[in-house]
Amino acid sequence: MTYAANLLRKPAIATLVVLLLMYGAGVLRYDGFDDTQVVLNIFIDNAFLLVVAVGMTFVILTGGIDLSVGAVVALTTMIAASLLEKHVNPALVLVIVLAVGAAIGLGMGCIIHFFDIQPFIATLAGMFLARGTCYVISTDSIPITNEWWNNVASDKLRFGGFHIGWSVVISAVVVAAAAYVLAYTRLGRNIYALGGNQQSALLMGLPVGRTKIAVYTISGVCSALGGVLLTFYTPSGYGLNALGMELDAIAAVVIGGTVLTGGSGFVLGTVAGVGVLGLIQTIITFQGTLSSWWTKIVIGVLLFVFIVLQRTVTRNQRTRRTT
Amino acid sequence: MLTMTGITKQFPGVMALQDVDFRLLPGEVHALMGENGAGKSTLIKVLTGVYSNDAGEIVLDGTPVRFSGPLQATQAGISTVYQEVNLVPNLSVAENVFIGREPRTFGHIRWGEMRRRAADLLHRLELDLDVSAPLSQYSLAVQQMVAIARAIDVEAKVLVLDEPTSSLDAGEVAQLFRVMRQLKADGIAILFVSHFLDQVYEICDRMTILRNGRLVGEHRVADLPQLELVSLMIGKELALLERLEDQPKRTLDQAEPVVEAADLGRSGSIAPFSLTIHRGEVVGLAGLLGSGRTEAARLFFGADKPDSGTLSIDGKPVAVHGPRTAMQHDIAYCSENRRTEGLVEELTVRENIVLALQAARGWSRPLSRRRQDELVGKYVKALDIRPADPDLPVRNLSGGNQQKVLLARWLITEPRLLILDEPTRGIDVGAKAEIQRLVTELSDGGMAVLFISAELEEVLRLSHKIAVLRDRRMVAELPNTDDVDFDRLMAAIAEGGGTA
Amino acid sequence: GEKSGDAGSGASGGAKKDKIVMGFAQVGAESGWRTANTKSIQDAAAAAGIELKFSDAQQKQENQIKAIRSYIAQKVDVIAFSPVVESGWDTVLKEAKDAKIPVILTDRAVDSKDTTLYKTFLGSDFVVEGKKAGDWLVKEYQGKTDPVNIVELQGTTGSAPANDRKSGFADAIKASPNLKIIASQTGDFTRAKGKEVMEAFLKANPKIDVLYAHNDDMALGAIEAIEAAGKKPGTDIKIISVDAVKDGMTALAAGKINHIVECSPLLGPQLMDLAKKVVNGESVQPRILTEETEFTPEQAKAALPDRKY
Amino acid sequence: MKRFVWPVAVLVALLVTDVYFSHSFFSIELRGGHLYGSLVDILRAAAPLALVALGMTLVIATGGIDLSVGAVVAIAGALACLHISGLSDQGSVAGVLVAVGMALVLSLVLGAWNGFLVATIGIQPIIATLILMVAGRGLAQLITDGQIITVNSGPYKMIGAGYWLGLPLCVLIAAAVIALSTVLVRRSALGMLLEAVGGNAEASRLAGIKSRWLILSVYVFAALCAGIAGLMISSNVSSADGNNAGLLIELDAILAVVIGGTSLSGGRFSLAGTVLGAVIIKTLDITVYTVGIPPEVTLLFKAIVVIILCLAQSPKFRAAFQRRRQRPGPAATPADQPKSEVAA
Ligand SMILES: Nc1ncnc2c1ncn2[C@@H]1O[C@H](COP(=O)(O)OP(=O)(O)OP(=O)(O)O)[C@@H](O)[C@H]1O
Ligand SMILES: Nc1ncnc2c1ncn2[C@@H]1O[C@H](COP(=O)(O)OP(=O)(O)OP(=O)(O)O)[C@@H](O)[C@H]1O
Ligand SMILES: [Mg+2]
Ligand SMILES: [Mg+2]
Repeated sequence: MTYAANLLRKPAIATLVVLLLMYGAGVLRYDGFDDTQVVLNIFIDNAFLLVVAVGMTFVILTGGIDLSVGAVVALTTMIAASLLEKHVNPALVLVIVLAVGAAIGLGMGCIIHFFDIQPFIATLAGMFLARGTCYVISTDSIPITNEWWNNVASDKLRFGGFHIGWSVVISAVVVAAAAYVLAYTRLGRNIYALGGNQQSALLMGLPVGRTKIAVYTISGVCSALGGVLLTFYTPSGYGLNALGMELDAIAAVVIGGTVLTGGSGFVLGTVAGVGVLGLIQTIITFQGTLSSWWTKIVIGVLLFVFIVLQRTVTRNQRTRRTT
Repeated sequence: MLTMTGITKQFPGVMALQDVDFRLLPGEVHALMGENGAGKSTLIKVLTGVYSNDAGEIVLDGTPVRFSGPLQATQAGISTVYQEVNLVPNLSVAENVFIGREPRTFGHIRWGEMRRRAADLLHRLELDLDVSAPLSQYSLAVQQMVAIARAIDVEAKVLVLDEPTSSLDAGEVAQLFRVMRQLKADGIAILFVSHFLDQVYEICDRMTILRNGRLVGEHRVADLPQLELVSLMIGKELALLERLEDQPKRTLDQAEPVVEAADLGRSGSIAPFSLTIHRGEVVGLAGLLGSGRTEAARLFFGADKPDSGTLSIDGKPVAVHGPRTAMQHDIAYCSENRRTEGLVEELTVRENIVLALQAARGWSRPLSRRRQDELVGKYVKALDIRPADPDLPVRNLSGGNQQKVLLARWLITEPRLLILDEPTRGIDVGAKAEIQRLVTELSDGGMAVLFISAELEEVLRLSHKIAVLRDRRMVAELPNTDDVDFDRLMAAIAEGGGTA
Repeated sequence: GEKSGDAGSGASGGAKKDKIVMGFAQVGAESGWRTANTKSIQDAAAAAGIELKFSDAQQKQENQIKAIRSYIAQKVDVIAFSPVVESGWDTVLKEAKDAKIPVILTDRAVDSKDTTLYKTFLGSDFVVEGKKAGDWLVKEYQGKTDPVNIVELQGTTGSAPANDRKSGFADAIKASPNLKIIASQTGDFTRAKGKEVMEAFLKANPKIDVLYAHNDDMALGAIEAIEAAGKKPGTDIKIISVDAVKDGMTALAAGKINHIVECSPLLGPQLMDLAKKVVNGESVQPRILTEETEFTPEQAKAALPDRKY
Repeated sequence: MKRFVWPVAVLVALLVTDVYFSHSFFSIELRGGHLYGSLVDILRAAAPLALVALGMTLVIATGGIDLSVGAVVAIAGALACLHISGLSDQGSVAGVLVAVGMALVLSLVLGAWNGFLVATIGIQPIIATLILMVAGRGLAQLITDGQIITVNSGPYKMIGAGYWLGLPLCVLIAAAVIALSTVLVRRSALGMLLEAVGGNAEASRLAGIKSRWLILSVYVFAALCAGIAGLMISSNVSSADGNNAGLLIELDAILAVVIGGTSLSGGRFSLAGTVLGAVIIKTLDITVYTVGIPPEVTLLFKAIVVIILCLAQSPKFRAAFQRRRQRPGPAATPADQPKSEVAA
């Protein structure tokens, strides 16, 4: 299949290869690193980031950027917690927060498209707005005590001595859906076209405006869903939650081989990118004795090693003339 | 079928269209003629809603329409190939053909069918491509064909082609015309823009002529002799063109070599070849689409790194590490793809023209404003770049004028070897004659020129020597003597063997 | 039932290993206070012969939870941590409880309803700190009825110390109608922000009598702003702050700050004592306050020489 | 200057708000031998941001971005303060000059590192600089040992908090750097070459521009600017805070660049616009304090101002707005000039 052959040449795969190398290094270096649960934990611990990063992938593929995701995650936890505190039906809460996420994304998408505002600035305003709304709701953290919610959160799906939570399942579904949408639907192809060259996409008669608005809406929904998963992980709402998560998400997407100017990249790469960030964190935890600033330095160094390895792998596989 | 009346469109500082009327009848091929910057592309963009008109009315099939963009225009049955190749390079060829109307079941794209249909469609245009490879891997000409394929596949009432043939060779053009005739027979109206008069006379039924944004006239092609058309287009008689037509073959006295390629090659792009270019010599490269002419030219300039052979300049082998080394040896390369490899669209005409010279001088030795004005002014005038305002962003210029800007960039560096890859692409008759005259003049003055053009006549007219490429391999080198003519050259290209 | 179970596991752990292993999940290194806190814990662990596994969460609750999970997996004897946030700990604390690993909270509380999830909470009470600051002010202006204009420099918006020090202070001065907070703004616990905000306060409010800063750093920044405005900190504008870091104490001794409520980061020794007790199954108080006090300029002069951080 | 009409209008609106809430907002007096007043505060606060944004502008012009400036700010301040705090005589001018020199040299090295990753290895700028953004903070804390290093040095304090001839020195330094770089960039061919690289990298390469060196040097320059800003910020409070100094300044700097009319996709840039953007951002901060907006709603307020600002700058928005006001007839639709946001 030529499609698969093409796929193998992508940086996303390179990231995956490097990820495996790094994992191997971890197994050699640390006791207990080879436990399958360690790998599962990476996905358990980063399910929310993965979902947010998948949304970000859509945006970045069009050549845009969404800085509001972290704030939307926080707002979601805040709204969910405060509504659950008032004994609103959890299902309804779920619908409400997803709708709020969608609305914020939609709003930003409209501003970006209709008024030709740079995505950076529009989504920065969105970030301020969402974060600000959190504080208006409350500056304190609100615990989530709803039984159904917490049951879903702590339910463990066990198989063969290992376990995962519902968040992992949800994030896996999101990844699969996103990969499908990007590869097999018109929206997905329009997104790539838009990232390839917006003006051409316009002249080819593609629905540029609709696509743009759609990606920000998708990102908003993903952020809200990520927020829900975060409340599964830390059952509370807090305005300072997910500070700087936008950067983690962008980093995951870009490490996964998606080009920031748009038009090229895969959801699979994003999964690998989140894996890289998660693995770095896991290595740090296993190392276990790093002081605070050495933690940061080591994260930086590991990031550097990853990127350079990935670069080397892709360079060897690069095709001839790309103009 | 389609009427446009009183169309007026003003850009800041330019009246691009003024009270233009236009009629398109069903089943006709209608040419839109005019010099560079006359307003042809603008009229098309007004029609398809890319630009909104300041005044005037568009009626399609009896109902007034006003499109908000190409999407609506396409839906209303107007399929368009815009002047610059407007495709997305990161997607595959198949997607570029079908995006927006992919074969689907319940929203699920059927990739297999899409690839198959794309391959079939391209086959109709005699193009055999790997349709799942990204478009960016193909040369501009191929991309142009893909754009055409995309447009003709639509169930359209009106097909608009803005300079589709500018980078195609004779065979491809013939192929395109066959398809156009077939569409015409199906009752589709075609709006065709080209600067090649022969093509217009071959395929078109009627024509509308624009000059400086105004309507000059509407004629049946059969009623209007070529020369009369040209004088209508430029507003005066054109003597120069005729003079060039019957220029005798050019000969060159033995001169010292400037650049010598010995077994120069790059795997995957062009097989090793040898070619010597002498002082004052014009070497033409001939070949079909994708035969490797551009590839060869890029190796001379160092745009791509050769992986075999040597390049000698003035008899001394040099390692060309990139464009800069080539430029240090006074080699200039005017790329065929002005949009992605040539111009910086955001910058002004002035900045685009001085860019290469400035880069060669280094950032710390800026050209004085006076010197800039002098150089830019000279070439704006010499090449008749319009509008003649050097401080306009280059993206606001018409396609042909952009091409002239790119040419000017390299002319002011006064190179010893000038590589011109399709320099006359999208340029009107007058300007084309001007450029051909310029090349002759420069080579008489001692400049060596490597000349690539899809127009064989042009290559024949200008070159002292012609190298023929085929399947990315240099197959022949012919001195352009009196016995070399169009047919002989075609034969060389087709059969791959030099008879010389 | 709980107690005996825990005691059993603790005893068996103690029997097998000669050294207690403690996992400590720190918030981060966001301030000098926090660094001193970390250092105190590391030093005290070494002194008490406890093996310390330390992790820095970079201010992220997720990371702290990850660290705690990893400590559970590594089967440490006791887990201690300073929660980034109050809420959202129930799940992971239950996991620790199921693994029979005792948990000690330091510095900040968690808001779990189920108090059996942790053994004890060692730390300051931010509300009390705010109250102490307010009480001092009320005493200072006792008997005076002239309006007193107070400006407040808050900590990071939404953080627990900021919320609590604000409310404690407001409670304390509620009864005195002449004490009035005329402006309150966040200075993010930093000197630079404290200075910037104070500069603006000074221009917008012609008469400022008192500055209440949620930490010393902001007060130190504000002092620079006050001096640049040609006023004398401590005299023209009275300054109260919280923390008692060394630089703050120096300013207090120099009379530039009038009063500091201590919030000590030196929890290490107390924590190690508690850890030993908890591991050995001894019962401990559910809430243990850090040993801390308040300082006047004179006391500051006296205490300054052996101030470590 | 027509393109600055809207940012200036927003700036004026903010200042008018300030005057409404604090009548003496515009008053500038001579106090203790130097200028004193809110407007002076704005300029002083804007000086380091303007510097950082200045460097950022050039980076963005080449189509890049630099997230590490905040970390560089912290590192520069930390190293300088560490050196000064170790001096036997903290007031010695020579010692302070050495400290400043060390800090700036280190900044240059860090900038070169970024530039190397982007230009030579070819890593996407956002990730390349993310590495230093994360590790650099750790480095700064390593230098300060996680503590706040307080210095008591008259000469050092001059940089960020001092006055010269009654004028704030940091503003003078920033103005000098800005003026110098404007001259350097606009009087030489540098500006045009940078715009060419950012506008169309491949075309620039084929035109013979040494884009690798240009890109490397803009990152070096950005780090140098951040270094100077770091010295100002730490000198202003006579202390170095490895964790908090310059925190999130990269966001403000990028915002200033965008407000100033430079597109994030590279190409055309405006240094004057960037400076204006930095002043607007700081005015916004000071307005928040002056008006007494509660911290909980500060972000909402900022969001509204940013939205107004970018809508006002959008030609499409203005067109739609004017059309509604004037006549409902057919006016220029915003479909004109399809502009590509994406650098090809
Ligand atoms: N977006 C724009 N902004 C400003 N002026 C423009 C713009 N597009 C075109 N123009 C101007 O409008 C005039 C007509 O240009 P147009 O592209 O229609 O010419 P054309 O007839 O297609 O020429 P060519 O044969 O060179 O393609 C030119 O003077 C051009 O500079
Ligand atoms: N008909 C074709 N089938 C498959 N690949 C093609 C075809 N035509 C061109 N290509 C591809 O395009 C690439 C570019 O070719 P190149 O630019 O050297 O062509 P050229 O001779 O300059 O022709 P032109 O400029 O007319 O397109 C070739 O390497 C080849 O891979
Ligand atoms: Mg045209
Ligand atoms: Mg070619």
